[in-house]
Amino acid sequence: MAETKNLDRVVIRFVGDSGDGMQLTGTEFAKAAAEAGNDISTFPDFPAEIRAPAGSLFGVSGFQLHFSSSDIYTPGDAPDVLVAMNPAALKTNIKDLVDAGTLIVNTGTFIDANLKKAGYAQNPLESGDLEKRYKVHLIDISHLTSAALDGTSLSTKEKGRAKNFFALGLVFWMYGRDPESEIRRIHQQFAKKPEFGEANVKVFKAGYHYGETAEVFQTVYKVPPANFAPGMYRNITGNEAAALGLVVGAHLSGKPMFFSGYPITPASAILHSLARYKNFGCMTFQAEDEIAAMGAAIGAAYGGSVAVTASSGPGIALKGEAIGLAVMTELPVIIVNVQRGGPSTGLPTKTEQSDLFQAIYGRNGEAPLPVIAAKSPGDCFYCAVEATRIAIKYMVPVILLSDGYIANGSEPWPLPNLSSLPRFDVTHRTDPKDYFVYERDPKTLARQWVVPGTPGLEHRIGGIEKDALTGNISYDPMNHEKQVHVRAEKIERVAQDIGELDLRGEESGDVLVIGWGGTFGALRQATDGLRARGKRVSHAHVRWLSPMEPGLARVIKNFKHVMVAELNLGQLRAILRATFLVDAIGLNKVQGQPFKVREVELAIENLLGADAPLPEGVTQTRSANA
Amino acid sequence: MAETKNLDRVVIRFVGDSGDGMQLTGTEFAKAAAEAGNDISTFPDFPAEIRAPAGSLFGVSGFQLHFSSSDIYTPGDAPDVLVAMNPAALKTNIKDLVDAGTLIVNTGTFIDANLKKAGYAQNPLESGDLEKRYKVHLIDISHLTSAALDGTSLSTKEKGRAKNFFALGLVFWMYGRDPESEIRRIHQQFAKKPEFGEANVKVFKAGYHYGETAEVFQTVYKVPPANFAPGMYRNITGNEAAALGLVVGAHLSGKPMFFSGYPITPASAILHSLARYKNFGCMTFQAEDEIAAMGAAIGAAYGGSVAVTASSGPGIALKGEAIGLAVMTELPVIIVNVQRGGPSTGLPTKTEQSDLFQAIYGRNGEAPLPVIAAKSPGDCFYCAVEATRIAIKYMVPVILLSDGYIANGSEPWPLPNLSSLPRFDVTHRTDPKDYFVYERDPKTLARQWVVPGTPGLEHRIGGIEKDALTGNISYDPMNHEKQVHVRAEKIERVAQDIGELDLRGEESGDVLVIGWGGTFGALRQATDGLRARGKRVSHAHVRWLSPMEPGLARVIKNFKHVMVAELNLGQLRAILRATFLVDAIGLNKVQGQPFKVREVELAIENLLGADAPLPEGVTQTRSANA
Amino acid sequence: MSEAVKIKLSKKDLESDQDVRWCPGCGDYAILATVQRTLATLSVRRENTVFVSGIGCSSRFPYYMNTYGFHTIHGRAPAVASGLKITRPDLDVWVVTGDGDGLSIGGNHMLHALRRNMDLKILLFNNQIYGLTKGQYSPTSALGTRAASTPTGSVDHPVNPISFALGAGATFIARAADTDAKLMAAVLEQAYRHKGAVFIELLQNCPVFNDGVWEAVKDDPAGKQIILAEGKPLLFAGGTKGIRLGAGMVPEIVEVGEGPGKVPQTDLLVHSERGSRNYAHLLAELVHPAFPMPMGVLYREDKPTYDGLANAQMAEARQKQGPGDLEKLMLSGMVWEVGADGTRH
Amino acid sequence: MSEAVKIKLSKKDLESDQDVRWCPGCGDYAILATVQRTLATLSVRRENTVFVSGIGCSSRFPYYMNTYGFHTIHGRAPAVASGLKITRPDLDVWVVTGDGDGLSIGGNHMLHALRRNMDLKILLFNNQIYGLTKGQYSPTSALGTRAASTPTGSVDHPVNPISFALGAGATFIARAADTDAKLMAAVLEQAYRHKGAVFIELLQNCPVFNDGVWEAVKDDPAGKQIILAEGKPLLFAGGTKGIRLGAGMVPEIVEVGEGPGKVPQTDLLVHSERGSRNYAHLLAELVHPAFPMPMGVLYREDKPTYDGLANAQMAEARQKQGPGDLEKLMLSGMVWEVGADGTRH
Ligand SMILES: Cc1ncc(C[n+]2csc(CCOP(=O)(O)OP(=O)(O)O)c2C)c(N)n1
Ligand SMILES: Cc1ncc(C[n+]2csc(CCOP(=O)(O)OP(=O)(O)O)c2C)c(N)n1
Ligand code: SF4
Ligand code: SF4
Ligand SMILES: [Mg+2]
Ligand SMILES: [Mg+2]
Repeated sequence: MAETKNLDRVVIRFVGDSGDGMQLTGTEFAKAAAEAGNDISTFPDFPAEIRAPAGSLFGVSGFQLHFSSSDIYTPGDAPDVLVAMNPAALKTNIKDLVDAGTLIVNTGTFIDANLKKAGYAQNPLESGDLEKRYKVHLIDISHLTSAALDGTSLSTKEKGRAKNFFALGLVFWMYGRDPESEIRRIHQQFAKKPEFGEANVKVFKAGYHYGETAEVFQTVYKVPPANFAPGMYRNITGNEAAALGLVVGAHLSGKPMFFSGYPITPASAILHSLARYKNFGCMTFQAEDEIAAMGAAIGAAYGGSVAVTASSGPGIALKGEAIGLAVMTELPVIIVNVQRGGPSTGLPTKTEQSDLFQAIYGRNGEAPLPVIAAKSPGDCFYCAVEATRIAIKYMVPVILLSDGYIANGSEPWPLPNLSSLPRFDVTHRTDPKDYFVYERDPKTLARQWVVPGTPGLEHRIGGIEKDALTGNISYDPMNHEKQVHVRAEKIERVAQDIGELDLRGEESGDVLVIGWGGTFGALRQATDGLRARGKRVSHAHVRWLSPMEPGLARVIKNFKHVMVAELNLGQLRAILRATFLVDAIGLNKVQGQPFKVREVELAIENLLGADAPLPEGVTQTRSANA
Repeated sequence: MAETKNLDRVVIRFVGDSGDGMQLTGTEFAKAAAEAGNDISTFPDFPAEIRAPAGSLFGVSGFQLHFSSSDIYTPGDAPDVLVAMNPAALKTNIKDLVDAGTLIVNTGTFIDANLKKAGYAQNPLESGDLEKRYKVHLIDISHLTSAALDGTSLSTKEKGRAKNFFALGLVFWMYGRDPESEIRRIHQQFAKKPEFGEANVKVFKAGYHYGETAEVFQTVYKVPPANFAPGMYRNITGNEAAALGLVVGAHLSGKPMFFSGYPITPASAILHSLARYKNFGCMTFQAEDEIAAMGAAIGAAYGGSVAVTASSGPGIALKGEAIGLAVMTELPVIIVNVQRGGPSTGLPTKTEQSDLFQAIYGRNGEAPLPVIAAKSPGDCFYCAVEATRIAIKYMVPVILLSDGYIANGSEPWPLPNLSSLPRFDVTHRTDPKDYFVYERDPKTLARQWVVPGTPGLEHRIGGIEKDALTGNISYDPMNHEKQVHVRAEKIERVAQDIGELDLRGEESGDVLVIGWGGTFGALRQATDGLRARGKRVSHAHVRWLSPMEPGLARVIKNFKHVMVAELNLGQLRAILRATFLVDAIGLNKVQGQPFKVREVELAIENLLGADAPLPEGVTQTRSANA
Repeated sequence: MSEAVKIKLSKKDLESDQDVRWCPGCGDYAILATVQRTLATLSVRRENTVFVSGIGCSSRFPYYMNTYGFHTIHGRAPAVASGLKITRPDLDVWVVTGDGDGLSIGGNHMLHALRRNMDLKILLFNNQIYGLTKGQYSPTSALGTRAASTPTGSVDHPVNPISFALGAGATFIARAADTDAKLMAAVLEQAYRHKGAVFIELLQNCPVFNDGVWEAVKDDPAGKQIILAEGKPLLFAGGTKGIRLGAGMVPEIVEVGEGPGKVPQTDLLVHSERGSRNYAHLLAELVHPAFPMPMGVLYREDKPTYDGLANAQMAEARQKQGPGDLEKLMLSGMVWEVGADGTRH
Repeated sequence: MSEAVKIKLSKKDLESDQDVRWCPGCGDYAILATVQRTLATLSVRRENTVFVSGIGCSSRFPYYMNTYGFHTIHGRAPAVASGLKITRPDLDVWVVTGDGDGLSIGGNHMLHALRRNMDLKILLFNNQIYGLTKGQYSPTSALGTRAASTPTGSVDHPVNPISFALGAGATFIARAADTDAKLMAAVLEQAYRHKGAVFIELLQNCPVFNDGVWEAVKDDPAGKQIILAEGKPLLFAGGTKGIRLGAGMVPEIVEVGEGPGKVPQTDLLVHSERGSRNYAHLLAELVHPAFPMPMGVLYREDKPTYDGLANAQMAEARQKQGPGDLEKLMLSGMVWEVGADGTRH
């Protein structure tokens, strides 16, 4: 019998060919971990190709899972366990495995053709080098899988497809997960093709039993449940959460929702989700392009719907002109940007935070608008609700920034109590008396949302500068000056609705780390860790980028060092320097990958006096001119 | 006989209905002034409508001319002389006339219908109020014109159209201009319709003689010639100069030029000019929209042409995504933005400087590119040449910012000696040996410009991230990091090619005024004036906005106050604050109108301790947070 | 078209308080007057009528209508109007556009609105020029047009708006001249009653930049126009000439009547608004100067609209699945509960 | 087409060194192979051949051709290609696009490139789906398509690419299936020799997201395809069926032969590539499943190209005005000289 050992946390990465089903394996194992009460965080990393040729380096698909008995924020810097299904997967991932980590390899795929495709001159499994650094388990999963399916009616190809379930069964055993619930899930998932369900269960069991019997694994690891606050939880990705948040936002405002979008990675999933919510009053429209999507959203907003569009960087670039129209006509539209690597087509399936400038500045003229950024998968929900509320309350387009990392990544998410969320019901004006199209609410500076169909309130709006009261076309110089300032002031007033700054740690100290968006997990974990080690390090995570969160003004000058950590070349940093005249330095990484906790720690330690080299590529940017 | 009085400078404004030919009158009088050796500066100000209904307030068209015997930089803050051809023109312009200024009114149009359209309840000419403030000359120009044409075969309508020549004749007399050369010009202009030429000359003479005989004008003013450096001069608008600069730029590089554009005010004139330069090797292409125009320019650049596109704010917004492609593929394209009032459609015929953020930041991802701004009509020429040179030398798209004010305004421009302009001939690589698509010049970091048609160098480029050497698609994290930094560094290296900072005044002092683009004239004149009065005020005018001119670093911290004057809400100011961490304050005006010299003076005087209120609308922006 | 309690309206009721800002003599005035008069006659509900436009002289139209109006950005009116119509099928949504706005920068949105059979009434003011930007040639300008951007003549083959609309899938296609108030009114009325994508080409004169471009057609209605009438042969020139389908499906102009060289009226093509698409294509290809131009309703077809189908799907979803239960939606996917004691359920 | 000194090329010479990254079984492989083979047969000059594409699975095409290649951005390939062709008429410029890239986001550039008769060879890979973004319906997807963004079925009426191209003004229009190497090669060869805007619809299978969408047509070439041949009647089903022009210009499927209910072959429509536009429209409207699909060259026409005319204008200007004299150009407009003494001349 294998002994059982308790672990606080494990990072496991499944890697294989895109056709190998690694995303499914990862997701299933994540479910099991969540079911077992662990805190989890996942990071799927697919190739750009739909289905790259089998065995190629660029066709490797990965799924990393971090599960833990304590709070975690990220999918982990480096895997403790790597499951590699073919040579290409081994080649591209082995460098990440921690020293003395566990390596499980499907030897059945290490044939000449695959080795060549992976660029291995020699079979790396034969050199003995791997054993020097890692705990290596060489298993012919391919063979064991087809052996398990001997006698079934499946074709050889179909048999081959089941091998990920062998790997899944094996790790289930390794981490003492309950196989029964997984077997139920497999049957459920393949309810329409029961013969595949049967086969996959067979292979899953074979993997599980292999672990039990093969005696190669001396230890079963246990990661005890984490301490979750009581309540309902759901494992959720950022895109799912955003879709839910939009539905709920529309619901809270008492309005129907209209979503128009044009497919683009990694934003399409929001459209896909919402298209299934028709009975919730969500109308979805796949437009001919992003400009049309934005145009249609404006039309729907004008008609009185909660109007939403979502895209990624290149699509948002196309929407710029039309977003300006929404700014000018002061109509509420929510624009979601699930950021990816840029510029241009860039790295479509990778994450980045380089569209902040575009969000804040990417239009002609003085065209300010509120910009909010979600910090985690679950936070996409709250940001979507908040963006909706602000758009309606202030009659402005709002940009919600997400990114590929949190959009596709998942986390256990405590479900909000819907009834506790404040409603923000809309009433459209119907009284024709003394109606002025651009008359403003004295507090929010919002104009009134009058919709077509209202008798006696017929009026005209458009993109030419408008009279500050009547809304008629006006070329008057002073009117323009006034309107430009009012539109800017309106955005500043959104600050009235911004909650407390998300600050962790003291209000003064040695280092203030400032971040925004999907880097939250890595920054919080790194700073928490350092603080636990007695360092005077705080972390402020900015939610509203425009207007800038007022809370920052209070603290930003109380630290010896201010470091702005972003997955770009320093966009928030530039804005903070301009706003507060603090000599903020940058921590920047532009690799299509999230920060690792260790990278952030090292950078902070450097500020605290250590002189450790940062990992390759990551840069700590100091100002030359200041 | 009237006495003759010498004046140093005069600002005259002609205003009338769009149909009244005020642009022609102004232009002709400007020519006469230039011919007489004055320095001149003009400011045409048209209505947005093509031909607004006669007599309407929004149909008023104006042309302001500043002519002088000394150096001038602007068309003048306020007219000394106002020629108003109808009630609407009087109504909208009288407030600008200086106290005790000369007002010439065509009384013939002050009939009830017109008074009503202008919103006059009473005929303002009858109240006697005008005479209290101004030297008023009431002349029934309409009647005198048709009287002059009595007996000709012209219709009443045709006769009416000639009345601007009466006004022109009158001011010719007032300022002692030579009528003969004007008469020649009229004949020339109407060579194809000699009967109109005759008629206009008749009316012109009638106006001239009216001045001579009517004895209402006691004084003939003389503005002696200015002191011009020897050489050839040409009166030129910014758009004409830009077109010329592009032709010359292409010539200096030894390449054919391709211009693709989509019409938009106020940029269309560049397309119109270039369309006439076919024999200079300029191919022009009116594309279906701005995206196609940018796309076609990229295609032409790829094929080896000097590729140019021009537009204004909304069109540039549309080009954003495609500009990103040029950044990624590192192809030389010159993108001209003749800025107008924004946001959205905004104020299409008015000037503004609010597209700076869009130029620098308005694309997805990290997509830096060089941005240069022209400071005057003539400077558009040099900026166009320089933009071409930099685009080719560094293999980058370059944005050239102009604005409606300098694009339509004109100035006497010392013609450059073409042979003295340095050539920057292009040689396209043809050697297939060891060619790597993204191999870079060590100094400029430019990749080589290899064009299709070159045997053995066949290669593929595109918008996905490319391998730093081969240019093949690369999803490698470190390669992306490297390429993002290289593209940024390449733009920084453009600084190697930036000349001296345009600094007037000492390198330290009380106030440093920083400006960019078309505000040059007002800023220089205001600061020169203050310095002449002993103030420690300097003026730095930034030409390259990206990369930021290196010269600024040396001086920006040497002044008590730094004031960034812009026709926007503080875009350059934000960039300078972020770059240099100086508490620059802003002088901002967003009225579709250029700065007045007096506005700038007042703002500076305030910084020097005066406490004068600024004119309405203009704001001096101080930092709340810093 | 909304079910209206018929109220008597006059043209004045459709006029907004804004000064009309077109050039004197612009064809847009006549179109505006006819639209105002026709909508008054039809007793539309002003509050349920929306005019959406792009940018151009023609696109200033909404400002002058005392209805709801949206002057959007260049070329995007069909997109904005689509979003409005899908979410507000109760409204009558008109789109006003120009040959530049609708066929140059906005060609794609036009194509897709027509293809989807979006219930929009699209009026394209074709003056074969860019008016607002001061006279550049447009996609409908004839080859060789000398204009601001083409001093030596354009080298673009023009697009035929009717062919384009037909190829795109419009379900109601018509043509009228700006000054032919009677025909335009008749066409507008039928368009108003049509459910689906309406495309009307209005031949509009721009006296400033392209004066008289339609003069030959407009000044000689008998000789240069075929006034289409359901079931009637394609006749013109006072009935002395007609259009026949020649060999190879090529339309021919023939002299109609008895005697040598003349053909009987029965040989002519007979107009049918709901005729085949091939017949409609033939009509579309009849263009001046080679042919007289067919005026009136060229083609119509009843076909489900995008907005109709989309809203039907919404209703069906609600009916089948019941009104959305948010609590349940939140609880879908992988859900678990942690009890007060921190244990999972 | 460039005047080439004929060099012997093999398919391999047209293959780049890049790994082909389409899904196993994708129809794009077959198209790539046929294009490579055909260009080799035609002995094109690789250095004078450029493939320009947008974004999509299909748009990865240029990477695999050992010619010049430009993978641009979504929908904009015709614009980039136009700029290239206008300035470099010596090059053969091919455009590769998909049904999404070319007809959704890029519909407008497609329209205008065709309208202008730009000398581009445009290959549209029609798989009726967005492949690269993982399976959303496209503008060519049938009404009711259930896909990622339309779980209850699409409500868009699809666009007919051939009708669209014809309406836009393409001067060479053809269709072939991905796997019919012989027909595709024949079509490509003629396209290569055509001067003007070529539009070829390639019926392409996406085994991952829309498997078998063309199967019915491709698997039954006899029954579901009309292989067009110049001067030959529109026959299919082994010559037993044909297409006749029915009343009201409606095409009809008829049984061919002698005897009751059958019609003689002479009654059928006869194919002519250079037939009338109306005939071409009729061909375009023959779509599966109501009709067999015409395959091969549907339409062609000789018409001056944009790039040809534009370059002719340049040459003419140079000839008439002489090569531009920059000094003179600088001195045009209002010019004067100030002498050394500061006086004007
Ligand atoms: C994005 C953008 N590009 C260009 C313009 C400039 N523009 C305004 S209207 C117009 C064309 C107008 O032509 P048309 O649609 O035919 O209308 P018309 O004025 O002739 O009625 C253009 C190019 C603009 N406003 N916005
Ligand atoms: C501006 C922009 N919008 C959206 C996308 C995402 N996108 C890439 S390809 C594509 C559609 C591909 O469909 P199609 O052209 O039919 O090509 P296929 O993959 O089917 O060959 C989309 C929507 C993008 N890359 N850029
Ligand atoms: S420019 Fe032409 S289209 Fe525009 S308003 Fe004037 S006449 Fe009408
Ligand atoms: S997704 Fe479809 S079209 Fe794209 S490569 Fe795969 S099979 Fe081909
Ligand atoms: Mg027009
Ligand atoms: Mg496709």
